[in-house]
Amino acid sequence: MRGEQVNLQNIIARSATTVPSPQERTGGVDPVTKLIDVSRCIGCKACQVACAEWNDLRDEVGDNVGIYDNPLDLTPNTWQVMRFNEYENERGNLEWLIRKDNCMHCAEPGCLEACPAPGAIVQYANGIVDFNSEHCIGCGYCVTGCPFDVPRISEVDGKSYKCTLCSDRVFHGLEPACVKSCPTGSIMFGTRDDMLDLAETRSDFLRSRGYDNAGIYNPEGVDGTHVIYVLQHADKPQIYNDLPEDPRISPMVSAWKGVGKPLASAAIGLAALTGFFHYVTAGPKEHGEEDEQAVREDEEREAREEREERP
Amino acid sequence: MTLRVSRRQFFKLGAAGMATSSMAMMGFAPEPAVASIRHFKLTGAKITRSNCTYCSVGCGVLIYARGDAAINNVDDIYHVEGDPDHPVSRGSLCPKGAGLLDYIRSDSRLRYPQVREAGSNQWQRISWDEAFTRIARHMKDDRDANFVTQDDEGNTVNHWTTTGMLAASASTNETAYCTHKIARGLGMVAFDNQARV
Amino acid sequence: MTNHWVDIRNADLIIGMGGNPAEAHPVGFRWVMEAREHNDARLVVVDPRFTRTAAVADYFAEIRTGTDIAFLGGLIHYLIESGRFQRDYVLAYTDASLIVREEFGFEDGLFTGYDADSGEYEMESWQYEYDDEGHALRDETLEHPRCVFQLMRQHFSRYTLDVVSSVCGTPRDKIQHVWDMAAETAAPDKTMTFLYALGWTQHSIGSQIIRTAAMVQLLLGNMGMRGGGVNALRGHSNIQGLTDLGLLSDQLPGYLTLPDADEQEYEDFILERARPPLVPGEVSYWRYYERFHVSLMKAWYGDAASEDNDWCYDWLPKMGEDLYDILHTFERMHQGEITGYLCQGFNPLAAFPHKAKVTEALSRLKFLVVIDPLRTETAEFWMNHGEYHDVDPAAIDTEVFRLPTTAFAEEDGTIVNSSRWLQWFWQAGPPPGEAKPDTAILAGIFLRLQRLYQEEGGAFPDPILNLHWPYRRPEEPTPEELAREYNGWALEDVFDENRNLVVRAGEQLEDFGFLRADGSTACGCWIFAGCWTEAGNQMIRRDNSDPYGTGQTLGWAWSWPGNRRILYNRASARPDGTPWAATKAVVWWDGERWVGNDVPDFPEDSTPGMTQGPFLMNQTGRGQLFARDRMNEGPFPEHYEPFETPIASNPLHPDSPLAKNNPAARVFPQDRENFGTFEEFPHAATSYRLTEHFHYWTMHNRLNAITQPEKFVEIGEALARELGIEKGDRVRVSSKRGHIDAVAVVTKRIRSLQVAGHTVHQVGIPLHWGFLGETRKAHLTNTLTPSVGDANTQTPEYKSFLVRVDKL
Amino acid sequence: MSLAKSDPYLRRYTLGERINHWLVAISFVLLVLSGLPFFHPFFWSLTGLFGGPTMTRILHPWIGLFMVLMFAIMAVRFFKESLIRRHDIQWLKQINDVLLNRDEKLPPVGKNNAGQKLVYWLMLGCISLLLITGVMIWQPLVGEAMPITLRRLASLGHAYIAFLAIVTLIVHIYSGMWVKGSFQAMVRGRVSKAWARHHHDLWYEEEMEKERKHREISRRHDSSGQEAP
Repeated sequence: MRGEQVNLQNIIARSATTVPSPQERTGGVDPVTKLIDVSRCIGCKACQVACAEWNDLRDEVGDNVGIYDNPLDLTPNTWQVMRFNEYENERGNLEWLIRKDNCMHCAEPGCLEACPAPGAIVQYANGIVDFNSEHCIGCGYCVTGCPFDVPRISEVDGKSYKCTLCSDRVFHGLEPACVKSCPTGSIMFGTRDDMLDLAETRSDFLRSRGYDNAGIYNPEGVDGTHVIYVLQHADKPQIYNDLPEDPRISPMVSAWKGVGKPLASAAIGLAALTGFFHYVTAGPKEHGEEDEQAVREDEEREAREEREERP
Repeated sequence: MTLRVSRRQFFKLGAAGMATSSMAMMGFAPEPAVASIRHFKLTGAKITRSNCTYCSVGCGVLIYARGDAAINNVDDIYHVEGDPDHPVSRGSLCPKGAGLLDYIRSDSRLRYPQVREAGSNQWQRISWDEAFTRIARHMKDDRDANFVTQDDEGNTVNHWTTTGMLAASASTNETAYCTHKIARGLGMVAFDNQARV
Repeated sequence: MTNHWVDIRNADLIIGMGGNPAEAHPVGFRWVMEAREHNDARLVVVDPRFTRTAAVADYFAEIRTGTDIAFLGGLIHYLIESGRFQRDYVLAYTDASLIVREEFGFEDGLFTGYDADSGEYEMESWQYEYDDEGHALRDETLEHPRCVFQLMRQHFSRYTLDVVSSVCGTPRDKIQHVWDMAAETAAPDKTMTFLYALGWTQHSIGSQIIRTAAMVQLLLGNMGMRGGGVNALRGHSNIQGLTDLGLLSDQLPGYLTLPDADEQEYEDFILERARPPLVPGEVSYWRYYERFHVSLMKAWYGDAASEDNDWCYDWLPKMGEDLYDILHTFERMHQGEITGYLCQGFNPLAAFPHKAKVTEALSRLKFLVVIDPLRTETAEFWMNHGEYHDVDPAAIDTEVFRLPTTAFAEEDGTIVNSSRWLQWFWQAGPPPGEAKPDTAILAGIFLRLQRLYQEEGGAFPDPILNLHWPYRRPEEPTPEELAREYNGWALEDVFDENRNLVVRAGEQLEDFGFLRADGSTACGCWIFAGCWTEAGNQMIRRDNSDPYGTGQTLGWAWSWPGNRRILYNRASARPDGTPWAATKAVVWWDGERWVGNDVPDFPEDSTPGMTQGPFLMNQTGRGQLFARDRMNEGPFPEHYEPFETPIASNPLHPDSPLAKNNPAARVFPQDRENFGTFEEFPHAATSYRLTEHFHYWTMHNRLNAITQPEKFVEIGEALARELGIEKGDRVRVSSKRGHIDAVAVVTKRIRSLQVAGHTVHQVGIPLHWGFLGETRKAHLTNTLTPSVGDANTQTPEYKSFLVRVDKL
Repeated sequence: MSLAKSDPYLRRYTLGERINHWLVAISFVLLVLSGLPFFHPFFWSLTGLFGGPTMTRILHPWIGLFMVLMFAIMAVRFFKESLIRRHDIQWLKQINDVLLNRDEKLPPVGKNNAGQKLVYWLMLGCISLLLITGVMIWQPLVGEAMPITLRRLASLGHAYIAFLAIVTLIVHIYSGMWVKGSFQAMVRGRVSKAWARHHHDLWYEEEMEKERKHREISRRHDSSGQEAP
């Protein structure tokens, strides 16, 4: 079972919460995965259109800059783009590598890690990482947290947007819009196990067709992703328009979001406390009677000198 | 996942307590982190089976409309997606098919008959009746003037060559058949469709 | 398609040539992917560009646009010389063994009977040699020097690897590789399919390219087989239906034809078409032509059509010309000989070649009626759109009517897809504003005309006054009424030859077998008979089960003819009725009758013993390797250069100027003046579709506009270097007929070719974008294309012409 | 015969200096309150003080800019007296005596002691860094334009520098409460001479010297106008 009535029971992770989410009752929800077989993609952009249609997104009509890519990049209104690359392989043969670029729905989501707003980013038991615009404050931390440069902040409402893996469809047992539309079966959807098996089969097929380095892209650095690729050249993901070779949450983000902060927070409290106990033990710092005396003497001396100077 | 689990355990120790107490201290309740699932937009839609009329694959599509075709309601088409039952398309669509909604609702759709008078620089709205009447008059005048019953060799030809027609290859068979019947009935021969190009 | 979309998955080899299925038919292309994954099939692409199809292909070979006959002719040569063809199949199911008249010959690139003045052939000699009964002589050994096989062998002997390579510009090794892959499917258990589209049709030699492919398939025994066939991927959703319903200048529904002016006698007219078998015992199904014709006339003119008036024979317009095709019509329009024009869902200003000529032509009309759901460039041809369409409205006196019609979502009806499936769809919502269905618009115009003729009389009013119009609401015939009418029904009780009552008067017909020539049946389109029977509408059927796992789904919609899914499927079995291969079996003889996973595409009572050929529409019952008089430029295909060619002469006939271009092509003088030369316009251009757009419709859709917003042209890196063009630069592409400006997409996917010793650069020009809609405004691509057509169909040569690219 | 009784107080801060300081102080506190929620969820509810999370995100940078401006002015005012001197080092070495109030053992101190000077320099450093890192992650004005690695670095830096600044602040406030009279000093601007002599004797001496000179001048003035009897 992939879809399950959404309730707080199957949100397994929330942004900016210090306590674990309820998950004893997430049983019965299998993790889902979207498989993108790049070797089958013809770059028709059906997925792009289906995504915009389903999610009621209408981006600006742009320009052509001398390539097939359009829109050129992800935007708050474009949650996925096709990236085209003309690649000449070792044998000197031309390959037109076309990669569907969208949120990878990491098992270890950097966006969720970085997000300071409680519940603005959630991860469901089925693995979908979803943005809750209602709670989003538009700080842009998710952008710094994402190893794939996916979230985009809207200039209109200042909130962050990205692919939801059609959580609304998936929770009703349907596949995401992009998956359904795909004419060539390049995009497939199912439970994580089924998709990993299928990815294996597809990779074997590619190897049988002379792509010796064909394989699956399911990066460990983010504990695997719920969107995986089958690549003809799994040994060099970067040729697919800079698919990161070993994506992981930037150490800077982990250091910033990691154990340091609770410690620092404690330290702040501690500092105040120290002050208090220092006061209790050492007591206040005051000037004493001797200072008053000294001052009086000074002034009398002054006065005396004054008188002596008089004839 | 291990990474986060361990971190969460760390938090459990001091953090939770501190957090709640600090909140209590401030006198604010924490925001509930509820799910962000969008309302399922197909709920309660009227679904109609149809075919995409772009290319010749003839993919099955499901057209979703708001409204139940009740007499006082004007149904509003708001979503189109592939028909999984269709043996060829099995639910998938190409970028054109996936964008059918914007064709149905395009700002360029024509809404009423118009005429552009000779030499004019603008469209002018007219009624269907005026359109039909004027067009019929034009056609009859030309047909009466130029219809050929016999060619130069004296052959009976009964054809009309001075008014022509292009038929639409996205129209239905029924439209096409009706069109053909009328065109030949009028004796038209300069008659073609996209199959020619 | 002789086969159908899902059947592609049964192929072992798919050749994408003269088409770009991934781009133009992505969803149908799914079955190519399935064939690769589940049938271990290979996909080969032969195209001027490395296309989206090539992106997922197993093998790609570049080719110069318009040279496919050379490539495939070479393949025929290779198959014959290497003996890698399916001999049994060729012997039994083609005319290879038939003997051709002695007078027939081929010299200097011309077949016998050419008249240089008229530019036409006298086809007397293009015939078999017949005995006294009019049956063709045969030589089953295929050794007779004048048997079709030997003549074909001789004809293509010139198409050697070197010649082909120098004509096509394709490297020798790549050609050989593709030929070898194709040759492997000569095995009875292997099939190859050709997926082609307008990349083959839109040439001055288009029909012959397709014929060459058909010949290859006959030699390899791939016709009538699962995963075989010659599959035309039709361009529009119902272009198949409109062709079936004969909406072409010389046609009537069901591939019946209009009489020519000199066919004054009805009997001659029928005799010419109801052709007898040329081989003893063959079916030659056209022999029943009169049944189809009479039934059509009864459907159109009802009681007015009777035996006494030859079924209203004279009410049919007769052809004064070979064709009143669109090039011919716009030539006359340009000469001011046309008064009025109706464009129903058709945008000629954008879609026809030589836009400047089209604009002038439309300006000379008295009235233009545009029936369309959308704004079109044609409807606004009189409006000034700045640099993209610079005209002076005041100087244009054409009265233009623009009538809003419904789109598919707002009407019921059927369309015929490329698989010949008639699929019924339903109205989902109301049309915008006052838009009406086309049927209501046409009825509205027709009924007023009818009234005018009743009131005023006028030229030959009979067919108008008597047009059979039995519709419940005359002003808007319903799809149901029209569908029942083209299916056909019995006007009187129909009996079989043994006087058994087979259909009662008033009943819908089960299939075209019940049609009669005595006026007892009416049928608007004989090949559609069976789509709406007494059992009801067969086109709404939605049983998608596939019991045989062959992808036939006989219960889904309804396929013409007679719900057959694979045409000529008799050829899937040996003459003795056993399948060539179990894995490719479609129908077979089980001892008493024909069984299988498809409806047998030939008479049920045709036992194997009768050895009737599978190609039952042909007089020979066989596949025609020799076209006889059916093709205007010759019974065998020959390579001729495009009318705008980047090289000086036809490499096959350097010394024969008449054979440089298609000798039988019709070229109007003014159009000839508008041809450019390669000295002035050195780059070979080809125009095509992109998957993100559909012609000039989707530029009105925001969703599609976003995905491909602006006009571009594709230029190879070599040419770009030569001209100092970087990707993203704006360039001007000019032909003899005008220019367009666009963004340059500089790509590795177009390589310069070595053709007959010259370097030829090809330029790719997508046809989308105009000066209306949501996308960036642009010049229309057909500003550039030449006004010349195929010698048989007059389909314009959009795919091969000359341009010059300049950096802006 | 009359004796000129002198003023028991010394002026420590001018009105301008005091307003300046308190503006910095207040905005600093606001920054801490609006910043902490983004530092760690413990403090999330503080966003309630600023009209909700998004508003807090919007306000924080603007308050920051204001604070930086105020601080800049103050930094210029206090620059000279915050330069570290030799005796400051000695003072720091004896920090234990400071903390345990063994003031008699401490070396003489000028207008500011080493602790105060340290606060000055720490804050100067932190605030400039906070400004730079803060601007780099400022949504929506700047953030998007920054290279992602810089933004990551900046977010990290901003958080921990803020932490340092906050601790410094706590120390600063505590010492204000701990050293009796110094709070008054920043509120009213004056301190008793005794306070001054105890905590900042060098400065006290300077001030007394000034007074003496003062009286000299005024006395000369009187005598010049006198006749012998």
